[in-house]
Amino acid sequence: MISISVQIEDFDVGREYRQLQAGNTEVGGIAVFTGLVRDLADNPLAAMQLEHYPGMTEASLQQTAAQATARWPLIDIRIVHRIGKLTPGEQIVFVGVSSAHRAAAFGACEFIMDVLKTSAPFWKKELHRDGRGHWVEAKDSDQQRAERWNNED
Amino acid sequence: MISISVQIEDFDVGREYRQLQAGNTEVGGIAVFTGLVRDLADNPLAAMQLEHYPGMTEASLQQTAAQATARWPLIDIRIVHRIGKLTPGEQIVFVGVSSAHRAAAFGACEFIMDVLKTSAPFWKKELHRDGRGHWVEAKDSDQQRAERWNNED
Amino acid sequence: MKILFFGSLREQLGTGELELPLPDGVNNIGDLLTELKQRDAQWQQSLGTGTLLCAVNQVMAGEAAAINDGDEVALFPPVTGG
Amino acid sequence: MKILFFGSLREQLGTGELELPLPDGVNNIGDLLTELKQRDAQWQQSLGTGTLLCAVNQVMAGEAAAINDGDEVALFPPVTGG
Repeated sequence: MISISVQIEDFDVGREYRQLQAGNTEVGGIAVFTGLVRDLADNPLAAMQLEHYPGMTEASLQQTAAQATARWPLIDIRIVHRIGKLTPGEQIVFVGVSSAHRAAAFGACEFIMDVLKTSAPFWKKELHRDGRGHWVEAKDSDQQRAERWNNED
Repeated sequence: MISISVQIEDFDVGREYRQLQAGNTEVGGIAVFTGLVRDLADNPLAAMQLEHYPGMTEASLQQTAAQATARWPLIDIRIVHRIGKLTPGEQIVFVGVSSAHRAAAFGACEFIMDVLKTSAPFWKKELHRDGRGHWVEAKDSDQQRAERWNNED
Repeated sequence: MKILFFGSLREQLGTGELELPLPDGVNNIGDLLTELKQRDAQWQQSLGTGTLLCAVNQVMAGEAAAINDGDEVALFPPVTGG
Repeated sequence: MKILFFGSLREQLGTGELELPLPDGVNNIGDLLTELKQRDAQWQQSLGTGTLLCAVNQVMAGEAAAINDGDEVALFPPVTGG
Protein backbone atom coordinates (compact mmCIF):
# COMPACT_ATOMS: atom_id res chain seq x y z
CA MET A 1 0.00 0.00 0.00
CA ILE A 2 1.23 3.48 -0.89
CA SER A 3 0.46 6.42 1.39
CA ILE A 4 1.55 10.00 0.61
CA SER A 5 1.16 13.16 2.68
CA VAL A 6 2.29 16.71 1.94
CA GLN A 7 1.64 18.71 5.08
CA ILE A 8 2.66 21.67 7.24
CA GLU A 9 2.53 19.62 10.46
CA ASP A 10 5.50 17.70 11.80
CA PHE A 11 5.46 13.88 11.67
CA ASP A 12 6.25 11.31 14.35
CA VAL A 13 8.79 8.76 13.12
CA GLY A 14 7.86 6.23 15.80
CA ARG A 15 4.21 6.42 14.78
CA GLU A 16 4.95 6.23 11.05
CA TYR A 17 7.24 3.26 11.66
CA ARG A 18 4.61 1.40 13.69
CA GLN A 19 2.20 1.79 10.77
CA LEU A 20 4.73 0.09 8.49
CA GLN A 21 5.35 -2.69 11.00
CA ALA A 22 1.63 -3.04 11.73
CA GLY A 23 1.50 -6.70 12.73
CA ASN A 24 2.17 -7.96 9.20
CA THR A 25 4.40 -11.01 9.72
CA GLU A 26 5.47 -11.01 6.07
CA VAL A 27 7.62 -7.93 6.76
CA GLY A 28 11.29 -8.89 7.08
CA GLY A 29 12.83 -5.43 6.89
CA ILE A 30 11.89 -1.77 7.09
CA ALA A 31 14.10 1.00 5.72
CA VAL A 32 13.41 4.56 6.79
CA PHE A 33 15.01 7.83 5.82
CA THR A 34 14.36 11.27 7.25
CA GLY A 35 15.76 14.54 5.97
CA LEU A 36 16.20 17.44 8.40
CA VAL A 37 16.90 21.14 8.14
CA ARG A 38 20.65 21.40 8.62
CA ASP A 39 22.13 24.60 9.93
CA LEU A 40 24.94 26.27 7.97
CA ALA A 41 28.09 27.10 9.91
CA ASP A 42 29.16 29.92 7.60
CA ASN A 43 25.74 31.57 7.29
CA PRO A 44 23.39 30.67 10.16
CA LEU A 45 19.88 29.81 9.12
CA ALA A 46 16.79 31.31 10.71
CA ALA A 47 14.50 29.01 8.77
CA MET A 48 13.94 27.07 5.58
CA GLN A 49 10.85 27.98 3.58
CA LEU A 50 9.40 25.14 1.52
CA GLU A 51 6.84 25.57 -1.24
CA HIS A 52 5.21 23.01 -3.51
CA TYR A 53 2.81 22.65 -6.43
CA PRO A 54 -0.43 21.39 -4.86
CA GLY A 55 -1.77 18.42 -6.78
CA MET A 56 1.26 17.84 -8.97
CA THR A 57 3.56 17.25 -6.00
CA GLU A 58 1.35 14.54 -4.55
CA ALA A 59 0.95 12.96 -8.01
CA SER A 60 4.71 13.01 -8.54
CA LEU A 61 5.38 11.27 -5.21
CA GLN A 62 2.67 8.73 -5.95
CA GLN A 63 4.26 7.98 -9.32
CA THR A 64 7.71 7.58 -7.79
CA ALA A 65 6.33 5.19 -5.17
CA ALA A 66 4.56 3.21 -7.91
CA GLN A 67 7.84 2.97 -9.85
CA ALA A 68 9.52 1.58 -6.74
CA THR A 69 6.74 -0.98 -6.35
CA ALA A 70 7.21 -2.10 -9.94
CA ARG A 71 10.95 -2.47 -9.41
CA TRP A 72 11.13 -4.21 -6.01
CA PRO A 73 8.84 -6.60 -4.12
CA LEU A 74 7.50 -4.19 -1.48
CA ILE A 75 4.76 -4.34 1.10
CA ASP A 76 4.11 -0.72 2.12
CA ILE A 77 5.49 2.70 1.19
CA ARG A 78 4.91 5.82 3.25
CA ILE A 79 6.09 9.28 2.17
CA VAL A 80 5.55 12.44 4.23
CA HIS A 81 6.95 15.77 3.05
CA ARG A 82 6.50 19.00 4.95
CA ILE A 83 5.97 22.48 3.54
CA GLY A 84 6.04 25.93 5.13
CA LYS A 85 8.66 27.50 7.36
CA LEU A 86 10.94 25.01 9.15
CA THR A 87 13.72 25.84 11.59
CA PRO A 88 17.12 24.07 11.85
CA GLY A 89 16.79 20.59 13.33
CA GLU A 90 13.21 20.19 12.13
CA GLN A 91 12.17 17.23 10.04
CA ILE A 92 11.44 17.82 6.34
CA VAL A 93 10.79 14.43 4.80
CA PHE A 94 10.04 10.83 5.81
CA VAL A 95 10.35 7.88 3.46
CA GLY A 96 9.60 4.44 4.89
CA VAL A 97 9.49 1.15 2.98
CA SER A 98 8.64 -2.33 4.22
CA SER A 99 9.45 -5.54 2.39
CA ALA A 100 10.05 -9.21 2.99
CA HIS A 101 13.70 -8.59 2.12
CA ARG A 102 16.20 -6.01 3.24
CA ALA A 103 17.80 -5.35 -0.17
CA ALA A 104 14.39 -4.37 -1.57
CA ALA A 105 13.60 -2.10 1.39
CA PHE A 106 16.98 -0.34 1.18
CA GLY A 107 16.94 -0.04 -2.60
CA ALA A 108 13.41 1.33 -2.78
CA CYS A 109 13.92 3.80 0.07
CA GLU A 110 17.03 5.29 -1.51
CA PHE A 111 15.48 5.25 -4.99
CA ILE A 112 12.44 7.18 -3.74
CA MET A 113 14.64 9.79 -2.03
CA ASP A 114 16.86 10.19 -5.10
CA VAL A 115 13.91 10.58 -7.47
CA LEU A 116 12.02 12.84 -5.05
CA LYS A 117 15.03 15.15 -4.84
CA THR A 118 15.14 15.68 -8.61
CA SER A 119 11.49 15.25 -9.67
CA ALA A 120 9.01 16.21 -6.96
CA PRO A 121 7.96 19.86 -7.32
CA PHE A 122 9.25 21.38 -4.08
CA TRP A 123 11.37 24.51 -3.77
CA LYS A 124 13.42 25.55 -0.77
CA LYS A 125 14.43 29.04 0.28
CA GLU A 126 16.98 29.64 3.00
CA LEU A 127 16.04 32.51 5.29
CA HIS A 128 19.24 33.68 6.97
CA ARG A 129 19.59 35.34 10.34
CA ASP A 130 21.03 38.42 8.66
CA GLY A 131 17.62 38.92 7.03
CA ARG A 132 18.58 37.79 3.56
CA GLY A 133 16.95 35.01 1.64
CA HIS A 134 18.51 32.59 -0.81
CA TRP A 135 16.77 30.10 -3.05
CA VAL A 136 18.49 26.73 -2.83
CA GLU A 137 19.90 25.65 -6.18
CA ALA A 138 19.51 22.14 -7.55
CA LYS A 139 22.72 20.10 -7.23
CA ASP A 140 24.42 18.17 -10.01
CA SER A 141 25.27 15.48 -7.46
CA ASP A 142 21.54 14.91 -6.83
CA GLN A 143 20.94 14.64 -10.56
CA GLN A 144 23.73 12.09 -10.85
CA ARG A 145 22.40 10.06 -7.94
CA ALA A 146 18.95 9.95 -9.55
CA GLU A 147 20.40 8.92 -12.91
CA ARG A 148 22.18 5.93 -11.37
CA TRP A 149 18.79 4.20 -11.22
CA ASN A 150 18.45 4.35 -15.00
CA ASN A 151 21.54 2.19 -15.35
CA GLU A 152 21.97 -0.23 -12.48
CA ASP A 153 19.28 -2.57 -11.29
CA MET B 1 29.35 8.62 18.53
CA ILE B 2 28.93 4.86 18.29
CA SER B 3 26.48 3.06 20.55
CA ILE B 4 25.98 -0.72 20.50
CA SER B 5 23.55 -2.90 22.45
CA VAL B 6 22.99 -6.64 22.35
CA GLN B 7 19.94 -7.35 24.46
CA ILE B 8 16.96 -9.59 25.10
CA GLU B 9 14.55 -6.66 25.48
CA ASP B 10 12.69 -5.12 22.57
CA PHE B 11 13.69 -1.65 21.34
CA ASP B 12 11.55 1.41 20.57
CA VAL B 13 12.32 2.78 17.09
CA GLY B 14 10.81 6.19 17.89
CA ARG B 15 12.99 6.50 20.95
CA GLU B 16 16.17 5.32 19.17
CA TYR B 17 15.44 7.71 16.33
CA ARG B 18 14.98 10.68 18.68
CA GLN B 19 18.40 9.95 20.17
CA LEU B 20 19.92 10.19 16.68
CA GLN B 21 18.06 13.41 15.95
CA ALA B 22 18.84 14.82 19.41
CA GLY B 23 18.81 18.53 18.64
CA ASN B 24 22.03 18.41 16.64
CA THR B 25 21.44 20.87 13.81
CA GLU B 26 24.35 19.47 11.80
CA VAL B 27 22.25 16.38 11.02
CA GLY B 28 20.85 16.53 7.49
CA GLY B 29 19.69 12.93 7.14
CA ILE B 30 19.02 9.84 9.23
CA ALA B 31 18.83 6.36 7.73
CA VAL B 32 17.31 3.57 9.79
CA PHE B 33 16.87 -0.11 9.10
CA THR B 34 15.03 -2.66 11.20
CA GLY B 35 14.94 -6.39 10.62
CA LEU B 36 11.95 -8.38 11.84
CA VAL B 37 11.10 -12.04 12.30
CA ARG B 38 9.26 -12.94 9.13
CA ASP B 39 6.81 -15.83 9.18
CA LEU B 40 7.19 -18.62 6.64
CA ALA B 41 4.10 -19.48 4.63
CA ASP B 42 5.14 -23.05 3.91
CA ASN B 43 6.32 -23.89 7.44
CA PRO B 44 4.79 -21.61 10.08
CA LEU B 45 7.19 -20.38 12.68
CA ALA B 46 6.54 -20.55 16.41
CA ALA B 47 9.65 -18.53 17.17
CA MET B 48 13.17 -17.64 16.15
CA GLN B 49 15.89 -18.43 18.69
CA LEU B 50 18.92 -16.15 18.50
CA GLU B 51 22.23 -16.85 20.18
CA HIS B 52 25.46 -14.84 20.19
CA TYR B 53 29.05 -14.92 21.41
CA PRO B 54 29.09 -12.52 24.38
CA GLY B 55 31.97 -10.10 24.09
CA MET B 56 32.99 -10.93 20.54
CA THR B 57 29.60 -9.97 19.12
CA GLU B 58 29.71 -6.50 20.68
CA ALA B 59 33.34 -6.06 19.53
CA SER B 60 32.43 -7.15 15.99
CA LEU B 61 29.56 -4.63 15.79
CA GLN B 62 31.79 -1.90 17.22
CA GLN B 63 34.43 -2.65 14.59
CA THR B 64 31.87 -2.58 11.77
CA ALA B 65 30.56 0.78 12.99
CA ALA B 66 34.13 2.12 13.18
CA GLN B 67 34.75 0.98 9.59
CA ALA B 68 31.63 2.88 8.51
CA THR B 69 32.85 5.98 10.32
CA ALA B 70 36.19 5.75 8.50
CA ARG B 71 34.43 5.43 5.18
CA TRP B 72 31.69 8.07 5.41
CA PRO B 73 31.33 11.39 7.26
CA LEU B 74 28.91 10.32 9.99
CA ILE B 75 27.61 11.90 13.16
CA ASP B 76 26.10 9.03 15.18
CA ILE B 77 25.68 5.28 14.77
CA ARG B 78 23.31 3.20 16.86
CA ILE B 79 23.08 -0.59 16.60
CA VAL B 80 20.70 -2.71 18.69
CA HIS B 81 20.51 -6.47 18.17
CA ARG B 82 18.24 -8.74 20.14
CA ILE B 83 18.91 -12.28 21.32
CA GLY B 84 16.69 -14.95 22.81
CA LYS B 85 13.37 -16.27 21.57
CA LEU B 86 11.49 -13.93 19.22
CA THR B 87 8.08 -14.54 17.65
CA PRO B 88 7.02 -13.61 14.10
CA GLY B 89 6.58 -9.86 13.69
CA GLU B 90 9.04 -9.06 16.48
CA GLN B 91 11.97 -6.75 15.87
CA ILE B 92 15.45 -8.32 15.67
CA VAL B 93 17.84 -5.55 14.73
CA PHE B 94 18.00 -1.75 14.56
CA VAL B 95 20.70 0.15 12.68
CA GLY B 96 20.45 3.95 12.65
CA VAL B 97 22.95 6.39 11.16
CA SER B 98 22.92 10.19 11.17
CA SER B 99 25.01 12.37 8.89
CA ALA B 100 25.07 15.82 7.35
CA HIS B 101 24.39 14.14 3.99
CA ARG B 102 21.89 11.55 2.88
CA ALA B 103 24.25 9.50 0.69
CA ALA B 104 26.53 8.91 3.68
CA ALA B 105 23.63 7.95 5.95
CA PHE B 106 22.19 5.50 3.40
CA GLY B 107 25.56 4.02 2.47
CA ALA B 108 26.70 3.50 6.04
CA CYS B 109 23.39 2.02 7.18
CA GLU B 110 23.33 -0.55 4.38
CA PHE B 111 27.06 -1.28 4.80
CA ILE B 112 26.59 -1.98 8.51
CA MET B 113 23.67 -4.33 7.84
CA ASP B 114 25.55 -6.17 5.10
CA VAL B 115 28.67 -6.63 7.21
CA LEU B 116 26.67 -7.50 10.32
CA LYS B 117 24.88 -10.25 8.40
CA THR B 118 28.11 -11.94 7.40
CA SER B 119 30.49 -11.08 10.28
CA ALA B 120 28.72 -10.54 13.59
CA PRO B 121 28.60 -13.78 15.60
CA PHE B 122 24.88 -14.44 15.85
CA TRP B 123 23.13 -17.71 15.02
CA LYS B 124 19.43 -18.17 14.35
CA LYS B 125 17.36 -21.26 14.84
CA GLU B 126 13.83 -21.52 13.50
CA LEU B 127 11.45 -23.21 15.92
CA HIS B 128 8.52 -24.49 13.89
CA ARG B 129 4.98 -25.01 15.06
CA ASP B 130 5.28 -28.71 14.27
CA GLY B 131 7.87 -28.88 17.07
CA ARG B 132 10.90 -29.18 14.85
CA GLY B 133 13.87 -26.87 14.88
CA HIS B 134 16.05 -25.80 11.99
CA TRP B 135 19.28 -23.80 12.14
CA VAL B 136 19.20 -21.04 9.55
CA GLU B 137 21.97 -21.41 6.98
CA ALA B 138 24.13 -18.53 5.82
CA LYS B 139 23.11 -17.28 2.36
CA ASP B 140 25.43 -16.78 -0.60
CA SER B 141 23.42 -13.68 -1.48
CA ASP B 142 24.35 -12.12 1.88
CA GLN B 143 27.99 -12.92 1.27
CA GLN B 144 27.81 -11.29 -2.15
CA ARG B 145 26.12 -8.19 -0.76
CA ALA B 146 28.85 -7.82 1.86
CA GLU B 147 31.59 -8.29 -0.74
CA ARG B 148 30.21 -5.44 -2.86
CA TRP B 149 31.70 -3.04 -0.32
CA ASN B 150 35.21 -4.29 -1.06
CA ASN B 151 34.88 -3.14 -4.65
CA GLU B 152 32.68 -0.08 -4.98
CA ASP B 153 33.22 3.11 -3.02
CA MET C 1 -5.69 29.28 -19.62
CA LYS C 2 -3.93 29.33 -16.26
CA ILE C 3 -0.17 29.83 -15.90
CA LEU C 4 1.53 29.09 -12.57
CA PHE C 5 5.00 30.16 -11.40
CA PHE C 6 6.91 28.65 -8.48
CA GLY C 7 10.02 29.22 -6.39
CA SER C 8 12.51 31.88 -7.38
CA LEU C 9 10.68 32.42 -10.67
CA ARG C 10 7.47 33.33 -8.84
CA GLU C 11 9.43 35.78 -6.72
CA GLN C 12 11.26 37.37 -9.68
CA LEU C 13 8.05 37.83 -11.66
CA GLY C 14 6.16 39.06 -8.62
CA THR C 15 3.24 36.76 -9.40
CA GLY C 16 2.36 33.13 -8.80
CA GLU C 17 -0.50 32.89 -11.27
CA LEU C 18 -1.79 34.37 -14.50
CA GLU C 19 -5.19 33.78 -16.02
CA LEU C 20 -5.37 34.69 -19.68
CA PRO C 21 -6.92 33.53 -22.94
CA LEU C 22 -4.60 31.45 -25.09
CA PRO C 23 -2.73 34.14 -27.09
CA ASP C 24 -3.07 34.15 -30.89
CA GLY C 25 -0.45 32.01 -32.61
CA VAL C 26 0.53 30.16 -29.42
CA ASN C 27 0.40 26.41 -30.01
CA ASN C 28 3.01 25.03 -27.66
CA ILE C 29 5.10 25.85 -24.58
CA GLY C 30 7.88 27.38 -26.67
CA ASP C 31 5.41 29.79 -28.26
CA LEU C 32 4.03 30.70 -24.85
CA LEU C 33 7.49 31.45 -23.46
CA THR C 34 8.25 33.69 -26.44
CA GLU C 35 4.97 35.51 -25.86
CA LEU C 36 5.54 35.98 -22.12
CA LYS C 37 9.09 37.24 -22.63
CA GLN C 38 7.67 40.24 -24.53
CA ARG C 39 6.16 41.57 -21.31
CA ASP C 40 9.25 43.39 -20.06
CA ALA C 41 12.97 43.02 -19.35
CA GLN C 42 12.38 41.09 -16.11
CA TRP C 43 10.19 38.51 -17.83
CA GLN C 44 12.63 38.37 -20.72
CA GLN C 45 15.46 37.58 -18.32
CA SER C 46 13.69 35.26 -15.90
CA LEU C 47 12.10 33.12 -18.61
CA GLY C 48 15.29 33.03 -20.65
CA THR C 49 17.57 31.17 -18.23
CA GLY C 50 17.44 27.90 -20.17
CA THR C 51 17.05 25.86 -16.96
CA LEU C 52 13.30 26.36 -16.45
CA LEU C 53 11.07 23.33 -16.19
CA CYS C 54 7.52 23.13 -17.41
CA ALA C 55 4.40 21.11 -16.69
CA VAL C 56 1.17 20.98 -18.65
CA ASN C 57 -1.83 19.91 -16.60
CA GLN C 58 0.56 18.83 -13.82
CA VAL C 59 2.64 16.54 -16.03
CA MET C 60 6.23 17.45 -16.96
CA ALA C 61 6.47 18.65 -20.55
CA GLY C 62 9.03 20.00 -23.01
CA GLU C 63 8.90 23.19 -25.06
CA ALA C 64 7.31 21.35 -27.97
CA ALA C 65 4.32 20.25 -25.87
CA ALA C 66 1.02 21.44 -27.35
CA ILE C 67 -1.21 23.62 -25.20
CA ASN C 68 -4.86 24.48 -25.38
CA ASP C 69 -6.99 27.19 -23.87
CA GLY C 70 -8.25 25.17 -20.88
CA ASP C 71 -4.79 24.00 -19.86
CA GLU C 72 -2.93 24.62 -16.63
CA VAL C 73 0.69 25.41 -17.48
CA ALA C 74 3.35 25.66 -14.75
CA LEU C 75 6.83 27.14 -15.08
CA PHE C 76 9.46 26.65 -12.38
CA PRO C 77 13.17 26.29 -11.67
CA PRO C 78 14.77 22.87 -10.99
CA VAL C 79 13.23 21.32 -7.87
CA THR C 80 14.97 21.27 -4.48
CA GLY C 81 12.79 19.25 -2.10
CA GLY C 82 13.71 16.49 0.27
CA MET D 1 42.59 -23.27 27.48
CA LYS D 2 38.89 -22.64 26.84
CA ILE D 3 37.09 -23.83 23.71
CA LEU D 4 33.63 -22.49 22.89
CA PHE D 5 31.09 -23.88 20.44
CA PHE D 6 28.09 -22.00 19.05
CA GLY D 7 24.95 -22.55 17.00
CA SER D 8 24.33 -25.88 15.31
CA LEU D 9 27.85 -27.01 16.22
CA ARG D 10 27.14 -26.54 19.95
CA GLU D 11 23.97 -28.56 19.53
CA GLN D 12 25.63 -31.37 17.56
CA LEU D 13 28.48 -31.72 20.05
CA GLY D 14 26.15 -31.46 23.03
CA THR D 15 28.41 -28.92 24.70
CA GLY D 16 29.02 -25.19 24.51
CA GLU D 17 32.33 -25.09 26.30
CA LEU D 18 35.39 -27.21 27.03
CA GLU D 19 38.13 -26.37 29.50
CA LEU D 20 41.30 -28.34 28.92
CA PRO D 21 45.07 -27.97 29.03
CA LEU D 22 46.63 -27.26 25.63
CA PRO D 23 47.17 -30.79 24.25
CA ASP D 24 50.73 -31.91 23.48
CA GLY D 25 51.83 -31.09 19.95
CA VAL D 26 48.98 -28.59 19.36
CA ASN D 27 50.42 -25.30 18.11
CA ASN D 28 47.66 -23.87 15.97
CA ILE D 29 43.94 -24.13 15.22
CA GLY D 30 44.46 -26.81 12.59
CA ASP D 31 46.26 -29.00 15.16
CA LEU D 32 43.48 -28.43 17.69
CA LEU D 33 40.80 -29.47 15.18
CA THR D 34 42.73 -32.65 14.37
CA GLU D 35 42.97 -33.41 18.08
CA LEU D 36 39.28 -32.77 18.78
CA LYS D 37 38.16 -34.91 15.82
CA GLN D 38 39.72 -37.93 17.54
CA ARG D 39 37.05 -37.80 20.25
CA ASP D 40 34.39 -39.77 18.37
CA ALA D 41 32.50 -40.05 15.11
CA GLN D 42 30.20 -37.10 15.94
CA TRP D 43 33.13 -34.78 16.60
CA GLN D 44 34.89 -36.13 13.52
CA GLN D 45 31.87 -35.27 11.39
CA SER D 46 30.85 -31.96 12.94
CA LEU D 47 34.35 -30.51 12.92
CA GLY D 48 35.06 -31.78 9.42
CA THR D 49 32.46 -29.83 7.46
CA GLY D 50 34.98 -27.39 5.98
CA THR D 51 32.69 -24.43 6.59
CA LEU D 52 33.48 -23.86 10.27
CA LEU D 53 34.73 -20.48 11.40
CA CYS D 54 37.18 -19.88 14.19
CA ALA D 55 38.10 -17.09 16.57
CA VAL D 56 41.09 -16.87 18.90
CA ASN D 57 40.54 -14.56 21.85
CA GLN D 58 37.41 -13.22 20.14
CA VAL D 59 39.15 -12.28 16.88
CA MET D 60 38.50 -14.22 13.68
CA ALA D 61 41.40 -16.52 12.82
CA GLY D 62 42.39 -19.12 10.23
CA GLU D 63 43.59 -22.70 10.79
CA ALA D 64 47.22 -21.55 10.83
CA ALA D 65 46.63 -19.19 13.78
CA ALA D 66 48.89 -20.01 16.72
CA ILE D 67 47.27 -20.86 20.05
CA ASN D 68 48.58 -20.88 23.59
CA ASP D 69 47.34 -22.41 26.79
CA GLY D 70 45.58 -19.32 28.12
CA ASP D 71 43.64 -18.68 24.91
CA GLU D 72 39.92 -18.65 24.33
CA VAL D 73 39.20 -20.46 21.07
CA ALA D 74 35.73 -20.43 19.53
CA LEU D 75 34.42 -22.66 16.75
CA PHE D 76 31.15 -21.97 14.99
CA PRO D 77 29.24 -22.24 11.71
CA PRO D 78 28.80 -19.24 9.38
CA VAL D 79 26.88 -16.49 11.15
CA THR D 80 23.20 -15.75 10.52
CA GLY D 81 22.29 -12.64 12.51
CA GLY D 82 20.39 -9.52 11.45
